Amino acid sequence: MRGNRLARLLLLAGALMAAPLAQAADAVKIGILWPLTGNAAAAGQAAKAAAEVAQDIVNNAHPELKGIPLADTAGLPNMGGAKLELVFVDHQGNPSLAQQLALRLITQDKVHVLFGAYQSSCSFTSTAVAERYGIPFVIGDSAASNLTGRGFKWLFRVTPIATDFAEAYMRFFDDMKKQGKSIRSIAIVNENTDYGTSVGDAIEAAAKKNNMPVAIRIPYSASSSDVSAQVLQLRDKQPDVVIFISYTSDSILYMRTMRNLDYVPPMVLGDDSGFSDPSFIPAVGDIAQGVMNRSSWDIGKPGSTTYKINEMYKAKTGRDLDDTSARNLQGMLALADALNRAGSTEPEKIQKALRETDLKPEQIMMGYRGVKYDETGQNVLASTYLIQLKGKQYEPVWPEKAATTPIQWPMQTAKH
Amino acid sequence: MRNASRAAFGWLALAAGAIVYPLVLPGAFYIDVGTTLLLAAATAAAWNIIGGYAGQVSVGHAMFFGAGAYLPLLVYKLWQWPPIAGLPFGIVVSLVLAVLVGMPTFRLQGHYFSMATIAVAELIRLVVATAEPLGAAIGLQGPAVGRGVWDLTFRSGLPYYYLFLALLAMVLATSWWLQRSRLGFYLRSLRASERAARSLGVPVRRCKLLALMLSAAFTSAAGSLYAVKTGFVDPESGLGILVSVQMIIVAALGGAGTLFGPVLGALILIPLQTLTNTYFGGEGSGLTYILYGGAILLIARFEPGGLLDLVYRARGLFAKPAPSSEQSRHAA
Amino acid sequence: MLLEASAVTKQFGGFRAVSDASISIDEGEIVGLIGPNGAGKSTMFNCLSGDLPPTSGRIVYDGRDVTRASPEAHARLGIGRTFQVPVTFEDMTILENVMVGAFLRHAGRNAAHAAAMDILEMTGLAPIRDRPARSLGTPGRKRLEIARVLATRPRLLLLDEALAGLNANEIASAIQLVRAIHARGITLIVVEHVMEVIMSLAQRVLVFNQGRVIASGAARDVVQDAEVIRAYLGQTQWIAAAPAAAVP
Amino acid sequence: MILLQVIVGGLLLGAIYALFSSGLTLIWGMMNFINFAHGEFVMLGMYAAFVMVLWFHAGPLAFIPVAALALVAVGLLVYFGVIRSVMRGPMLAQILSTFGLALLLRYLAFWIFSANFVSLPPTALRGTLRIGGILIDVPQLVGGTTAAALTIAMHLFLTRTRAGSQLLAVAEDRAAAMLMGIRPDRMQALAWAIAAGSAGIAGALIAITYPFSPSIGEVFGLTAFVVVTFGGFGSVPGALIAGLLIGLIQALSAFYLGPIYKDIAVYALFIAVLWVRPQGLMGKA
Repeated sequence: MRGNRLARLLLLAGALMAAPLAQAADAVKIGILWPLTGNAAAAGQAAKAAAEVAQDIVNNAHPELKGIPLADTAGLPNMGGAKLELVFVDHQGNPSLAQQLALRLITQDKVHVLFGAYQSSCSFTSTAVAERYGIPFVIGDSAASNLTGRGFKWLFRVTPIATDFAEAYMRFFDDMKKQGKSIRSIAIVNENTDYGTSVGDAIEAAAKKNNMPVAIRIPYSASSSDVSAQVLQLRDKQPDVVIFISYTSDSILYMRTMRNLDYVPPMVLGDDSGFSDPSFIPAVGDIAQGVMNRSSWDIGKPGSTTYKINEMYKAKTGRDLDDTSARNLQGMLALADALNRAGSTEPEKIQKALRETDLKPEQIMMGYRGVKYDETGQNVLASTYLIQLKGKQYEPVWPEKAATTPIQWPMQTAKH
Repeated sequence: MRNASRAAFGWLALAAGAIVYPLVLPGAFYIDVGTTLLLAAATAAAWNIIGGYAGQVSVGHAMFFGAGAYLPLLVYKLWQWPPIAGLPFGIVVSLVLAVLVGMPTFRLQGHYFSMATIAVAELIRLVVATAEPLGAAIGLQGPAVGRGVWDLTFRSGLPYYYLFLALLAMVLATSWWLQRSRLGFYLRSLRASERAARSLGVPVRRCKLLALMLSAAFTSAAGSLYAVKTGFVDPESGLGILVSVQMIIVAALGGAGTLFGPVLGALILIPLQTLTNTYFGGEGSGLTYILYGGAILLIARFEPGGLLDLVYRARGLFAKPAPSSEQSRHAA
Repeated sequence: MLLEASAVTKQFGGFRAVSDASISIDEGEIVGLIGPNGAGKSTMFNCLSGDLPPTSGRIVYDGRDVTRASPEAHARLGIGRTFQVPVTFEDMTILENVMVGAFLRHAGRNAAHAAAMDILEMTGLAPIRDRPARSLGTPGRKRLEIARVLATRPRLLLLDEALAGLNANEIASAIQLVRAIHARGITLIVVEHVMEVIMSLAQRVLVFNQGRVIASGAARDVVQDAEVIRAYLGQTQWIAAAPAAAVP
Repeated sequence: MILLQVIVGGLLLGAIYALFSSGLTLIWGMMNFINFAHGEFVMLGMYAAFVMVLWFHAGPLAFIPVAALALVAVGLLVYFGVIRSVMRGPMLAQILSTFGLALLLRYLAFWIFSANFVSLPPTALRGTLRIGGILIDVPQLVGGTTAAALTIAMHLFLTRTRAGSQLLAVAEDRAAAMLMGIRPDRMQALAWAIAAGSAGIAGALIAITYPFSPSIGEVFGLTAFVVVTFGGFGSVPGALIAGLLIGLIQALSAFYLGPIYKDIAVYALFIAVLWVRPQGLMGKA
C-alpha cells in the first residue's frame, strides 16, 4: 500500500515535469546547457546573457549591426522568419546531470540543436548524448583539446582551443624577439582543474617544440587564499614572461600578492578567464597596468558593430562583454547562420549546413580569421588577439594588424 | 503477522512499480531520472549499512564510489577492456581502502570517524587530481561509441535503468538479510552502545569493519555502473565531497538505519531536485538550491528521525513493530 | 577456583582506584562486594570484566590468564556483567536486546530467537518482548540487562547494583531472580548497596575501601568487623536501611 | 629571507583560520554538534562588509563590528529557529539541518548578490611594510594580528569571566551546570552568538584582501573542520595553535613542494595526527 501511494506520487511528479515542455510552433529551439549555479555560475550567467543578446540580434531587425549575418532581418529568412527559441538548463557543473539534461532537451523539449557546456567535463558527457541521438551540438566555449577528435559527427566548436592559444603565444614571443625584446624563459602558472591543466599542458608542449625554456611550471588550486609562496618562487626564477591560466579570485589575488611582494616580471600574460572577468579591472586595474591578456574579442571604437553589440550586452547586464561570453555569442551567431542556410530543422540538414559554414572575418564579431569547421568539427580559422591593459581597459596590441596601440614592454618600466 | 504481510505487499508493489515505471513513462529523460533515483537509493542504501545500522557516520564514501567509477574507465584507458570489467577491480580497491580506513579509525568514536573519512576522501581526491595516469583534473572517459555489446553504451537508457534496479535490489536484499542476521543485530547494538555490546561478546571492531567493507563494496559497484553509464569521471564528480554528502542526505532524510529509509529519501529528494531544476534551473537564480536546502532544513527540523517516522506515525504502526523493527522515535 | 584476581591495581593518573586487591571466587558461590561510594567496587568490576585492563596484577579465570583480554573475550569465556547505570539498546525491542546476547552462542537467527525466548520467560519479560527498550523504566532496564547477559550463557555473572532504585516489591522479585540464576549453576558476584539484599543473598562478602579489600568472610561476621564499621563511618544510616537513595 | 617571508605569510593566514575555527570548536566541544554551515557564516561576514562599503562607504572600523553584529544575529536566529530543537535529535538530523542551512545561506547570497566575484575597494588599510627585508601587506598584517588577538580574547573570555566559565560548565556537564543554576539554553545561545560573530569578523577581515563569491564558504568550512579536529574539539587554544600550524604547513609545502601539494600535505598530516593522537593537539583524551 505504501508502494502504491509512492508510485502515484511519482507519476504525479512526472506529469508535473512534463507540463512546462509545451511546444511553440515554428521556432527553432536551441537547448543551452550551462552551469548557472555552482562554482562556475558567474561564467554561466554571463554566457546566458550573451546568448540572449545573440537571440535578440537574430530575432529582431538590427540593421545597425553591419556585416553580421541575419542582423538586418527579423528571424531566419530561409525559414519564413522563424525565431530562435532558447531553452536554458542548469547542469551545475555536474557531468552526470549534464548528460541527463541533454537527454531532456532532446527527447522532452525536442530542441533542434544543443549548445554548451562550459566545463569540459560536462561537454564530454552531453556531446556524447547528442552524438547518440544525432543532434548537432555546438560548443561555445570548452577549450579542452580532446573534446574534438573522438570521431564525433555532430560536434562543432567555434572557439579556439588550448593548442591554438599556445601556438599564438609562441608566435607572439617570436615577434617580440624579432623586435629585440629579451625572452629567455617563461613561467606557466595554472589553476589545476581541467581548464588550467589543459591550457598549461598545451603551452608547455608548444614551448618545448619552439625551444622556449620553461623556467618553472606552477599548478595550484584556485581556491587558494594565499599565493605568496608561488610569487616568491617566480621571483626566484626570474622568468621574462609569466603566463597565468587562472580563474577570477586567484588572478586578482596574484596581482595583489605580486604588488605586495614588490615583484614585477617584464611581462605578465593572462590566459583570458580570470583576467577577462569584469571584476578584474575594478579590483586590480591600478596595479595591473600593462598586463597582457588573450582575447578574441575587442569592444572597438564607438560606432563600430562590436561596440554596438557590447552596448546591447551592457544594457542587459551592466557590464562589458568579456571574451568568454563573447565567444559564446559568436558561437550562437555562427549557429544561427547555419540554421538559416539549412532552411529546415531536420538534424541532417543542420549538420550539413554547419559543415558548409564559411564565415569571413567581416561577418563575425570576434577576431577570428573566419568560421570554417574541419572534419572533427573544430573551427580552423579560430584565433586570438593579445590585448594589454592600458588605463581602464584592454587595448589590442597583437597581431600588429589588429593593434590599436603599440605594445608596452616591459609592462611597467618604473619598477623592476 | 499482519504487519509482515503488509510490509511484504508494500515491497512487492514498490518492486512492481519500479519495474513498470519505464513503460508508464517511456521518455528517455524520465528513464534517466529514474536511473538517477535508483543510483541515489542504491548508494544511500549501501551507505546505510555502515552509517545507518552501525551508526558510524562516514562522510567519505565518495572514496569508494570514486574507486568504483575510476577503475572501469582506467581499464578501458590502459587496456581497452570493456569498462564494466573494471567493476571487480573497483570493489577490490574499495575493500582495501575500507580496511585501511577502518582498522585505525574504528578505535575512534563518534565524530572522529566522520572527520577521518572526510580527510581520507579529500586526500584521495586531491591526489587523484594531480595523478597524470588517472587523468588528473581532466578525468577519464569511456568509449564514446560502443565497440560491442560489452561496452554497454546503449542508446536507450532502459538497460541502465534495469541494471541500477538490479543493483538496488541486491543492496536491499543484503540489507534485509543483514537486519535479520547476527551481524545486523550486532551492528544495531553497537550503534546504541559499544560498551554494552562488547560486554555481550560482540566483536565491535570486526563488526564495524565488516559493515564498512560490505558498504564499500556496494558503493563501489554503484560507482562502476555510474561510470559505465556516464562514460566519464573526474575528481569532482567521482570523489567530491558532495558525492558523500548526497548519500547521507538521502539516507537520513528517509530514515537511516531502516530498510526503506534510503529508498524513501531518494523517492523524495530526486524528484524534488529534478522539479526545482526543471522549473527554476534555467533562470539560474539559485532558487533551485534555496528550495532544496530549505526543504532539507525543514525536514531535519521537524522530522529529525527521517520521513519514514512520519509515515509510521501516521499509520500507527507502532503498536507492533515489524520484525525488522525500524528505528523509530517512540514517544512512550 | 573459578576466578582468581591477585594484587590487582588500577591507576588513573595519580589516583589509585583499586590498590593491590586480591579476590578469589569458587564455582557456585554468590559473593557480595560492598563498600562506600568511590571505594573502587565498580573499577574492580571493570577490571574483572575486561572493560579496563588493570595497571598491574593478574586475573585468572578457569585456569586461564584473562588480565588483558578484551571485554568480548570475557563474554565468550563466560564472564558476563551488568552496568551500574543500565545501558540497553534503545532502538531495539526487548526481544532483540536479548537476542544480541543469545547470538553469542547461537549463530543462527532461529536458535538465537528460541534461546532468547527461554530467557524472557525466565525473567518475566516475555509478555512485553516486542516493546522498544526505550519504553522501559529503570527497573525494567535492569531486568532487561540481566536477561540480555543471561542469554550469553555466562558461568560467572557480575551484577553491578542490579537492585538499586527498586521498590520493596521489585527487590523481592529481583532477589528471586538472582536465586533462580544461581540455581542454574551460575556463579555470581554482586555489588550492592542494599545490605539486606547482600545479607540474604551472599554466602561471602568482600568489603572494599579506598581501593583495597579490607575484610572478607561470611556476611554476618563482616558486618561486625571494626574496620568495616570505620569505613562506613558517617554512612551508617544507609548501611542499616539503604533506602532507594541512588535513584535519580 | 624568503623562508621568513613564507613563514610570516602562512602565520598571518593561519591566524584567520584560527579565528573562524575557534567558533566552530566552541560549538562542537560544547554541544557535540557539527555545524556544516560555519563556512557560510564566514561568507555572510564578507558580504556584510561588502554591503556596508557599498551603501555607506564604511571603513574597516565600521564594517568589521557591523559584520560581527549581523552574524551574532544570524547565529541567534539559527540557534533558536533550528538548532535548539535539532540538537536533541540524532546526529544525522544535525548534519542534515546544518547542511540544508549551508545550501540555503549560500544560495540566498547567490540570489541577492549574484554569482559574480566581488572585492572591496581599497580601504584606509593599504600599503606594504618592509620589516627587516621582508614585505608585509598591511591589511594582511592587521587582519592576522586582529584575528590572533580576538582568538586569545575569546579564550580569556571563556576562562576568566563569569559568563565564560558558565559556558564551559555547560560544556563540561550539562546536568551539573543546571544544578548550579546555570541555564544551558542561554549559554548555548551565547555560544552560537560568539561562534557566528567570530566567523563574521573573520569574514570581514578576509574580505579586505580577498575577492569572494557566494560559494567561497565551502573552502573555509572544510579548513575549519581540519583545524578543529587538529586542535581538539572544544579547545580554543588548540584551534589557535592548529590554525597557525596549518597556515604554516600550507605556506611551506606550497613553497617547497608546489601549491597543489599544500592541501595534500595538510590532509596527510591531519590523518597522521588522528592516528597518533586522536583527541587532537589540545583535546582531552
